[in-house]
Amino acid sequence: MAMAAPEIDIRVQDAAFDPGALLSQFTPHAARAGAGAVISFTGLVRDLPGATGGLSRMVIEHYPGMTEKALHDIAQQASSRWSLGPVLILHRFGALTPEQPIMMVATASAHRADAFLAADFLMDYLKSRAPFWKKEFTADGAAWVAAKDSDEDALSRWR
Amino acid sequence: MAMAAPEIDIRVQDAAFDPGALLSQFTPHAARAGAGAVISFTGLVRDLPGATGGLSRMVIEHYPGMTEKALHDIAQQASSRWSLGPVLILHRFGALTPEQPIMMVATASAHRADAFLAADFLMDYLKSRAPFWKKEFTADGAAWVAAKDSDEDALSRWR
Amino acid sequence: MDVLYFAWVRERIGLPKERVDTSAATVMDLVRELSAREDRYALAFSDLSALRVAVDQELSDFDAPLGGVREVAFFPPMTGG
Amino acid sequence: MDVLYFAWVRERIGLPKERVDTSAATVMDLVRELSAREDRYALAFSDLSALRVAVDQELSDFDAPLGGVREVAFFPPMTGG
Repeated sequence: MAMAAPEIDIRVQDAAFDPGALLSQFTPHAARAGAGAVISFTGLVRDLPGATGGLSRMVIEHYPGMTEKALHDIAQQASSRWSLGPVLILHRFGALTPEQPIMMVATASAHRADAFLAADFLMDYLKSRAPFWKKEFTADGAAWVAAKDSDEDALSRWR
Repeated sequence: MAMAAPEIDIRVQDAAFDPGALLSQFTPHAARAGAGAVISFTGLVRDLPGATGGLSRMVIEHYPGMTEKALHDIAQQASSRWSLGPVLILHRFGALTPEQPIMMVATASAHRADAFLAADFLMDYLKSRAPFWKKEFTADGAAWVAAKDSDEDALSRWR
Repeated sequence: MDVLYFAWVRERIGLPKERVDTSAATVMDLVRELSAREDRYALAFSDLSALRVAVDQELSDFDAPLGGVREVAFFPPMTGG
Repeated sequence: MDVLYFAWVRERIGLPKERVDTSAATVMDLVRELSAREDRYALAFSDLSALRVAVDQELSDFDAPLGGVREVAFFPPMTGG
């Protein structure tokens, strides 16, 4: 099917958000573009049960200017690889507490495979190519989250 | 991580629904169970641009009693294959119009791969194993949607 | 036992459900018995590869035994999702 | 040019951004120049395999040329998502 030109919605914000409220806006929009399938992925702050008193907060640093460009570029790449409707990427920065949503991607396509693959691709690229850094605070101190080799390796799936 | 025992929420209804409202309820629930990743898949009624006047409506028939059992069984299978938090499956029956949500699945897990695979698995099994039948109405007449061989073939991925 | 029909099987046979008194040993025997009744049954069951069967609300096969079974349903391949 | 530091690179060097007047031809030349200044720079740049660099807000390499460049940023591998 011919879907409408993909519309890319990139949001980088410190405010908390409700993934459901975004999905409520995204879905009719995707439907009007001819989508038969909508995927959302939401990342949540997980507690650290091993740390004394657990995770007190997470602080996310980012690179204003580059962040928006990198996310837009990743979304554009997804739209050129698959036949997509609208694409949404939202990522928070600043202070977060356990169980809060960190980020969300939403994709839409005529048939489900495209939206699934695109959401998976967006997550893989976002993890290793968008300039965000997480720092975890516990009663024991603070530590920057280390990148995993597996995150970089995941990109080879898409080459 | 040890996630709480998965909780399976199966809904078969003729009422319209807002996928975002369900995601708003599901996400905090998944977060409390220790999830770091939440996936939602929503299926939408697509118009039939080839038909005179397009699709006027879709009617979904189902097999009350068996439907709920089949969906519960599919969700249980997913929960036993992957480490999941709560699982939601909602499927409508009755009359629907283009662009309306038909069904939704939501999955949650500590890390994203489990929730992604489980959502994909649920969709494949739901398509070929849950007793729903779609009939499309246009100005040209009405026709039952034919199952695709590819839907049955898709199940072989999971064996 | 109760015999249920869905989608175009229901439309061809002309009813959603009926009570059938039968001593059929298997689903296949029941199909032969129903097909012998009237053309609309024979037509609905003419291509079994286009049909699926559930026995007591579980997907099953045409050679499944019917001893103790309360409900059999015939329908085309499913198209949900 | 503006040189920016993020995450633990920012913490080690002790500032998020500075203006650097340099004739460095490549990112690597700039790294050597900064490392020669003070220990905190040398420490931050001691293991380049643990660092990433962006040139004018695009991910780049340590051998990238700096002609006409307005902004260079150093940071650890990213951990978003």
